[in-house]
Amino acid sequence: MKIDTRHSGGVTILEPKGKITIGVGDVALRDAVGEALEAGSRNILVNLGGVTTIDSSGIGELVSAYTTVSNRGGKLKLYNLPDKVTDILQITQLISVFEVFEVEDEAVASFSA
Amino acid sequence: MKIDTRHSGGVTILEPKGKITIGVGDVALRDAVGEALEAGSRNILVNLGGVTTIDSSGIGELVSAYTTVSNRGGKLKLYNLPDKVTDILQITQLISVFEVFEVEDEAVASFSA
Amino acid sequence: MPVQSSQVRISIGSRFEHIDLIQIVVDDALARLGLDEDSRHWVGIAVREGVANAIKHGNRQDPDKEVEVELAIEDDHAVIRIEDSGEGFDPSQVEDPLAPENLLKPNGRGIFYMKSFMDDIQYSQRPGGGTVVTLRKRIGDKGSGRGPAPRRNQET
Amino acid sequence: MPVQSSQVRISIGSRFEHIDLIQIVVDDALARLGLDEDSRHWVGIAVREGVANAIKHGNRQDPDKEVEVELAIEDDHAVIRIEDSGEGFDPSQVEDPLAPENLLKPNGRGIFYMKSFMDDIQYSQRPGGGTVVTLRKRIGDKGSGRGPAPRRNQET
Ligand SMILES: Nc1ncnc2c1ncn2[C@@H]1O[C@H](COP(=O)(O)OP(=O)(O)O)[C@@H](O)[C@H]1O
Ligand SMILES: Nc1ncnc2c1ncn2[C@@H]1O[C@H](COP(=O)(O)OP(=O)(O)O)[C@@H](O)[C@H]1O
Repeated sequence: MKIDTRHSGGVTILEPKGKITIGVGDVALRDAVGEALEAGSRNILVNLGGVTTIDSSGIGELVSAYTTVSNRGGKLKLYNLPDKVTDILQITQLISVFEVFEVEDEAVASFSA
Repeated sequence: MKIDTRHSGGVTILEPKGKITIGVGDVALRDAVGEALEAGSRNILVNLGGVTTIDSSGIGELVSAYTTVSNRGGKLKLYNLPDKVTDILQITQLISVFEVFEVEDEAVASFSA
Repeated sequence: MPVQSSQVRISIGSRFEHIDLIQIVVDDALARLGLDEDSRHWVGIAVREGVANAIKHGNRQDPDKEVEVELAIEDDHAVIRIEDSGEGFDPSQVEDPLAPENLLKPNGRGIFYMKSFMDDIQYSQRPGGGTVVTLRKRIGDKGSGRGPAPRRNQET
Repeated sequence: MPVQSSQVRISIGSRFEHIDLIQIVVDDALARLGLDEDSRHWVGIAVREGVANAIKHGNRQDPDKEVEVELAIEDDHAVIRIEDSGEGFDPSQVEDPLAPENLLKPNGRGIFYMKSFMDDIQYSQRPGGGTVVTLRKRIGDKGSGRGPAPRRNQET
């Protein structure tokens, strides 16, 4: 699991790759979101396209990230979901909590809408 | 482990793919050589290019195949050895027992020399 | 499919980094039983949850305490038993992660994952103390599409 | 590299088809210890030989008898212990597969493989009866090229 961070149109884009799972991946996600907030970013977009496995701790971290960013007056949105991640967000009924986009342009544009 | 059999210039070419290991791959090799002999072939060439792992049983089967074919007045030769297979033939000092070729043409031609 | 007792057992010290290894073993064993890749993905995640709970809540991450995972075939099911030596708990007291007040909680979804992805899950007490969770998945069941069937058992 | 006692144990019924699974587990564990792919290949083959012997000669392929494999880190070595519940044997009586009269024999190369591919191999008796073979490979040793170092110990 590794997370790349880049910027596009005032939005911080986080790109986790691999497994967001207990003990390693979940902490990495928390750290990346924390750093983005520290750096002053309030518009955070997570590209889930590279995520192969997300366990319940990983989903928990995604929820935590969402609430942390919201509490700081920011927004955390998701895009490019693999089918298996969509399945899990559906089963856990979190799909309606998150704003989810298919492609990056659309997702980035949504922050300035 | 699977073995393809084909023919070229009076030579039967066996092409094992995967692991030649105890319990499965070793038996498959024995069967393929047996069938070639049954079908009257005495010039047998084994393309080891697709072999990923060969354990001591697999090496044993190669030796058995060699002696069985020799006892029937035929020849069993090898070609296209992956580095790891060469290493094992060297360590077991079997490299000098087998006739080994790099490419198919050369190996096939050697039977009519 | 022959009825076979315990085929494979793995014991690990209680470290999260061993979870990958368990998933790999389970995946390999289920592949050899002919379970398709998608189904294996979901079973693998369920097994991860069971092992994570055994490490975290059961053995409280004490690396000297072992989590034991047993793979067996019973009738036409793959059966995965995960055992820890913790204090146990009452599964009937576990909250519903879909309840509105729990939806945004950072945890509490592990058992729910297992229920969703397996055909059956049962909790029991280990004789010497500790928890056993038994996960069952029908083999020969090719699954009905890309996703898992969201299934919620009321038992356990 | 911390000194750690038993990290992972796997038990299998005595069937050759479980050997792949052991190799996968060992490979995964050694990868996490930073051992390069080539070295892992050779260790994997050595482990296959040890497990094959335990299944074949030790437990005589009785699927109800278990072969137990333990992975541990001791000092800066990966240590793999393979145990069966067979009748044991005297390793000093094993013939040299490189002797001219043995060169064309179909078997007798398993222990030789293990000696060639590991840094150390030791046989001992299992307390309750059976054989234990202990394989050691130095970790942090990046290997010296593509092939294994053909090494022949006189002990064991
Ligand atoms: N093996 C176990 N031993 C002890 N308690 C457990 C075990 N598994 C689960 N629990 C209890 O059940 C609760 C719910 O578990 P779970 O649904 O997996 O969510 P989470 O692990 O995120 O809390 C845990 O918080 C814990 O109190
Ligand atoms: N775990 C074991 N239990 C009993 N005997 C063994 C065991 N491992 C090896 N042996 C004995 O040592 C001999 C040599 O083993 P090995 O070098 O692996 O060659 P092979 O297995 O091809 O015979 C075997 O034939 C067997 O008699």
